[in-house]
Amino acid sequence: MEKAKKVEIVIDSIHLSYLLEKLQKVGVSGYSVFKDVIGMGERGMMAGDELTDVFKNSYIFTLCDEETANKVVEAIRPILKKYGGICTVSDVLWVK
Amino acid sequence: MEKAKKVEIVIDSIHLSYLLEKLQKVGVSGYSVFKDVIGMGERGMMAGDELTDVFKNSYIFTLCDEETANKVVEAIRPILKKYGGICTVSDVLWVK
Amino acid sequence: MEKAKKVEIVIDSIHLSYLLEKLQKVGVSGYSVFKDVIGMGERGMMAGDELTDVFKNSYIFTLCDEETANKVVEAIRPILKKYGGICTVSDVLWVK
Amino acid sequence: MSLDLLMQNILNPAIMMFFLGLFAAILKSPLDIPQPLPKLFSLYLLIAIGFHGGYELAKSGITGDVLKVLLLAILMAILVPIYAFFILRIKFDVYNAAAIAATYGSISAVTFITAGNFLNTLGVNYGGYMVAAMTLMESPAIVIGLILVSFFAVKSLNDDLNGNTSRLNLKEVLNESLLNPSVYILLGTLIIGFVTGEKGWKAVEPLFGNLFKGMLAFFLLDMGIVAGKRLVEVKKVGTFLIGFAVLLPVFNAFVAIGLAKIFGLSKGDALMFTVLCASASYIAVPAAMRMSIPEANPSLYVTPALAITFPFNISFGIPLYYTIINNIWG
Amino acid sequence: MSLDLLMQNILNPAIMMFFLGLFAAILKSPLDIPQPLPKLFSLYLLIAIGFHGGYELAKSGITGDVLKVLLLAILMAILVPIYAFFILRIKFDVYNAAAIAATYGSISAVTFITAGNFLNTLGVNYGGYMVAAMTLMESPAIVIGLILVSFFAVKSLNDDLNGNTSRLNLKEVLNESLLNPSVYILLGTLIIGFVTGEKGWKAVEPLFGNLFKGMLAFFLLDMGIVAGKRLVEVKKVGTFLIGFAVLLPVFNAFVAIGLAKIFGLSKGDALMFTVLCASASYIAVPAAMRMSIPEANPSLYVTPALAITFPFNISFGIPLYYTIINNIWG
Amino acid sequence: MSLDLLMQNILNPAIMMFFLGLFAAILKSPLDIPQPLPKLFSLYLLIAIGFHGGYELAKSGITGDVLKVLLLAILMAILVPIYAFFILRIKFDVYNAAAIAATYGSISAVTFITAGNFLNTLGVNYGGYMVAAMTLMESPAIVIGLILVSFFAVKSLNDDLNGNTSRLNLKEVLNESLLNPSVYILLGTLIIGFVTGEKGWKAVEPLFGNLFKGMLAFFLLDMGIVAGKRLVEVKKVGTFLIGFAVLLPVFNAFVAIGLAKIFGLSKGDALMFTVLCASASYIAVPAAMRMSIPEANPSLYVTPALAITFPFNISFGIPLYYTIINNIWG
Ligand SMILES: Nc1ncnc2c1ncn2[C@@H]1O[C@H](COP(=O)(O)O)[C@@H](O)[C@H]1O
Ligand SMILES: Nc1ncnc2c1ncn2[C@@H]1O[C@H](COP(=O)(O)O)[C@@H](O)[C@H]1O
Ligand SMILES: Nc1ncnc2c1ncn2[C@@H]1O[C@H](COP(=O)(O)O)[C@@H](O)[C@H]1O
Ligand code: NA
Ligand code: NA
Ligand code: NA
Repeated sequence: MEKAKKVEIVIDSIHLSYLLEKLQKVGVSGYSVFKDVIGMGERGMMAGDELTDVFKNSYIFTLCDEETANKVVEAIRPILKKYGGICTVSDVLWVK
Repeated sequence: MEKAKKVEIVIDSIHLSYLLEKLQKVGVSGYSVFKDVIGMGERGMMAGDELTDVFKNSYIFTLCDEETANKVVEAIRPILKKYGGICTVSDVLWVK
Repeated sequence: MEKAKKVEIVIDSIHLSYLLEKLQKVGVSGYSVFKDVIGMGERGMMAGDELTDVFKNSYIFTLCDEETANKVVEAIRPILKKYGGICTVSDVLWVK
Repeated sequence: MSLDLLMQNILNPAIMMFFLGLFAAILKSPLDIPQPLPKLFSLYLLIAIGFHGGYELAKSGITGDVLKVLLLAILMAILVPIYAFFILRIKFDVYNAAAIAATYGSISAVTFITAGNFLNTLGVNYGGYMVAAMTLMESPAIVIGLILVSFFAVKSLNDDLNGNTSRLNLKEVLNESLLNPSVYILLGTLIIGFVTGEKGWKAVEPLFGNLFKGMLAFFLLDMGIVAGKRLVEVKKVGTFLIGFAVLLPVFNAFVAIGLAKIFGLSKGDALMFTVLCASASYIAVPAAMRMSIPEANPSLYVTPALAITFPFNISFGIPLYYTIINNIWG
Repeated sequence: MSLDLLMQNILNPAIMMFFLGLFAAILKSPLDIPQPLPKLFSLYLLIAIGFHGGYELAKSGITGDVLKVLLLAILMAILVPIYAFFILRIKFDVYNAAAIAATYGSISAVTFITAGNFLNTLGVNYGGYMVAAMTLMESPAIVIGLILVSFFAVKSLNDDLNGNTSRLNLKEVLNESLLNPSVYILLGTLIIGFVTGEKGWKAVEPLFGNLFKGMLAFFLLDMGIVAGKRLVEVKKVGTFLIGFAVLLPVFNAFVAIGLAKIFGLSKGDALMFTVLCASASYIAVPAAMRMSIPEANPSLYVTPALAITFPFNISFGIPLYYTIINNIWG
Repeated sequence: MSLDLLMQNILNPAIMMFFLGLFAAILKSPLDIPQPLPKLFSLYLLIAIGFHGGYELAKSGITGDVLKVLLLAILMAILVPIYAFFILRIKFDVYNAAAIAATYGSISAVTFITAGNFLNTLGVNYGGYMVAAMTLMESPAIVIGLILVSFFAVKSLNDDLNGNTSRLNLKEVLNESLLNPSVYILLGTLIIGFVTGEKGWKAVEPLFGNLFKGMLAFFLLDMGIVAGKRLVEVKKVGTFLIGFAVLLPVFNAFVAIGLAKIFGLSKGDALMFTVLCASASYIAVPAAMRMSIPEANPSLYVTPALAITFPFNISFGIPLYYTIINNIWG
């Protein structure tokens, strides 16, 4: 088991593909995506409006080393600022 | 990045709205909800029965400071006791 | 609140039931499953092909004590080697 | 019961699709019909039956006979859960007994629909108001179940998390009775069908009329899968409950047939009324019980209703009840 | 507007299903129609309307009259968002004004379909090319919205994350205009219906023709639920926007009726054209706005379009516009 | 092949819908048809084809001719994956060769259905037992694939996680062959259609008969999107496999036509049999391979079957095979 960082992100589904592009540019080795996450935050309810596809979030996490994690965070910060959403970093042991 | 607590909960979907009300009363700044989680625990399989909507879980997480986290835990404990489900608290760095 | 380990796994949906059997054999007290997770890793995109059910992941987590966590990891390692997927272990406080 | 009638019932595409699904689950075929497709089918069936019932009601009008049937329906919806509760108390605690009683006091729309299909094949009619009767029979059992718990459960455990000392606040009861999705859809489309009449029905008939039997067959495939999954675990509920799941419906049916005869219902109406009394809820009531009586074990009220009573009714029950009715009515 | 016409419109299964859904949401019934069922219905309706329009177009041919209607459509699709923007600037900042203006400059396919259903009941025809007009009217407003922001928003804020200084790169605009799912499906099935003609239509008619009214009713039940959920929050958008959501459509309708008269459209075409101008988009445009004008608050552009303008149009608007047209055309 | 026949095939709503979907994916339109809608369509088509086949079989009876066709079907289902394997070994390792061979040894129900649609337009009949033949041809290739791996793969790698030294335990094989959802549904509804006969079919015809062509068109839109997404990545599989994905089907078709002629099949049956041999599985077999031969790369067996062979067959293959058959049969 190796020490690694887990970066977790919740963002509007509509910006998902843009975010994933960024992740790949930064050089993560992989990511996992959970679509259809609903939630509440600064910008109000994201209740998964059944019609417009507009009020829905996606949850993404990526495992990486600390250096990449920092790059991910730097790449994501302006996106969160512009579009909203959240991001956390935590410690995990990665089974290899 | 700020130190924060991540409180995670798995509960019967049928009690979700009740739980979210509680979270808001306690004063969390937001939460994220994953519907349609299946699982196994003390009360047996929750296999997401395709018909009755009864055997299905939801997963919720909320980011908050330690104080709020404790309040959340206190608010949730009786619900878990009565209805089943699980709750954990862990440390994360919140990208702000 | 008790110290506990959270073991998280992402694996091809097609191997889910096999994995859950293993978890139960090892003696976990429960688990939670999120179906329909998409992602990218060593073996390329798992974009949730709408037709073949082949390119889709599931995400599973289980809470347990350290000893069981180690057993889980040992049980899972060969599966990951053979079929791909990822696994992490982290620390949480389990609200009891 | 004539073997003919039984065969005719079973050699029906819809019933056979049910067994196809049932065997798939028992044989552990990976076949499944994921959500929300079952929801699509059940919504479709509810809308279709409600709309058509409303249209029929518009044609027949609301007569004294209709009101009689509706009162009978309410009577049985109150009576059944009460006597079921006391039978169940032999083996179960108050919570489980109340939850199972509520399940059997309510009705199964798909059983009703299957019976309608059966009559249809025989060329026997039933009144559109039977849909109204069904709607009225869905919810009372939930309320009765909660009343039974309030009466018989030890007080201290009874305290709600909200601090309510009673489970019976009016808002909840109204919610469960009128706003529960299947009651709401049935009632709503019944009214729409009634108000828009011939013209309305003609507009939606290609979808909600012509496709009905096919959709029922499609949905029963799914019901079969779900029932089969539960059937595999049926032993866990114990012999008492397995027996109960067959005998109570038959007993309810006898009571219903008796009442139907006394109050002069037509053959078709009698069968539909009987089937309503004999069937048990596996959607609306379980959801309500899970919420309001969390102390009860959901396997005990879902499994028998879904894996025993439902298959029993649609395969043997309906032709059996009809044979009896046919013999008595002559 | 004759009360008769209003009643005839409202006592229509589809409209009544909408209100059934609306009340369910207002009364907080747990009734819902989960994704992707609404997507199934809306895809169905788009394919059906596109295919049928193409088939009708194949029968009528592409004449000068057709081109006239299409040009009128484009004209209004450009004009409406521009004047809407300046009205909205009274109360809102550039971003919100542009996003709301784009919403109202585009169209609602379901309103169009409901109007077609209304004409159908009256026995009045409209041309298959009206579907082409609808398709042409979906996207221009998105582009206009982006242009308005580029013109009027303070430069510094305007910088895109990609480093683009303008929001108007050609690729994006083309993407939004032609590849947005509803435009793409409408255009595609219009062509398929046109090319495969009588034979093609006959093959798919049992699904895409006969079931149409029933499916519309089913879908409107869902639209009602979603609209009802938003209606509950409608106060948050403020009186100005609530008024705007009724008055702008009526104003657009007047302009459209005037143009329709001047350019000699038939009664049926005039109503459909009017309804296109009077309706607002709640699917395609909000998605585009959320992406390209993230500074705007989505509640401000989705809620009025969905919870006010849409219900207003399908219940009062359509018979109102038709009454006026009927009086003028004679 | 007459251009007429080709055009008639392509100017069919279903085929055009496929290309509409294909272009949407290639042009990167956000259009998609999310799960479980594709599952609804494919279940519908399987039930419809199975039920109708059973009904036709009940009319024709099970004759010696029928048994002949079924034996031929099994023969080809065993033969094709074997010779395909040895061809594929030129370029691929044992695992990938076996997995791709299994894919091409099995069949594509939608290709079969599209061919039926094609014959239908021409007014040519085929026997209901062809559905039985299709059912029999789905699974053998899976078993053959596993046998090939057991024979040719290096032993050490061959050890299963379960400690099984062979991949061929009887339970797994039975599971994959009979309980795999599409085989199970086809076989089950074939039997139901056979047993319930005329009466059964009449009950479900409005859904499973009349809507068939429309549903096929709807589903092919989705197939087009999925195929288009894979087509974008087709280069990655290499020229050899791209060639293989066109040439093997054509070769299989020649063999099939030869056998059909020798054994005296009718024109319609011959085309259906040919199409079964020429088509490749992209649902059942990939799922089985992913599970039992994890060493193989799924892109290599899914992409060619879905993005090349399927579009080739439904656009060019079917009219080509028919032209040949028509010339030979005269
Ligand atoms: N404190 C929080 N805890 C968990 N999830 C959150 C929190 N704040 C925001 N979110 C999630 O992030 C989404 C966007 O947040 P926001 O941009 O703040 O509206 C919300 O819809 C939630 O799903
Ligand atoms: N040890 C565990 N690890 C992960 N999830 C669990 C665990 N125990 C329970 N759960 C989840 O919580 C739900 C309710 O648990 P319970 O109330 O114990 O039946 C289960 O269906 C699981 O989804
Ligand atoms: N670095 C990573 N971070 C998050 N998820 C990952 C990562 N690597 C792989 N995964 C997930 O695990 C699945 C299988 O990974 P692999 O076997 O490496 O292709 C992927 O489809 C992802 O969902
Ligand atoms: Na009952
Ligand atoms: Na407009
Ligand atoms: Na083949």
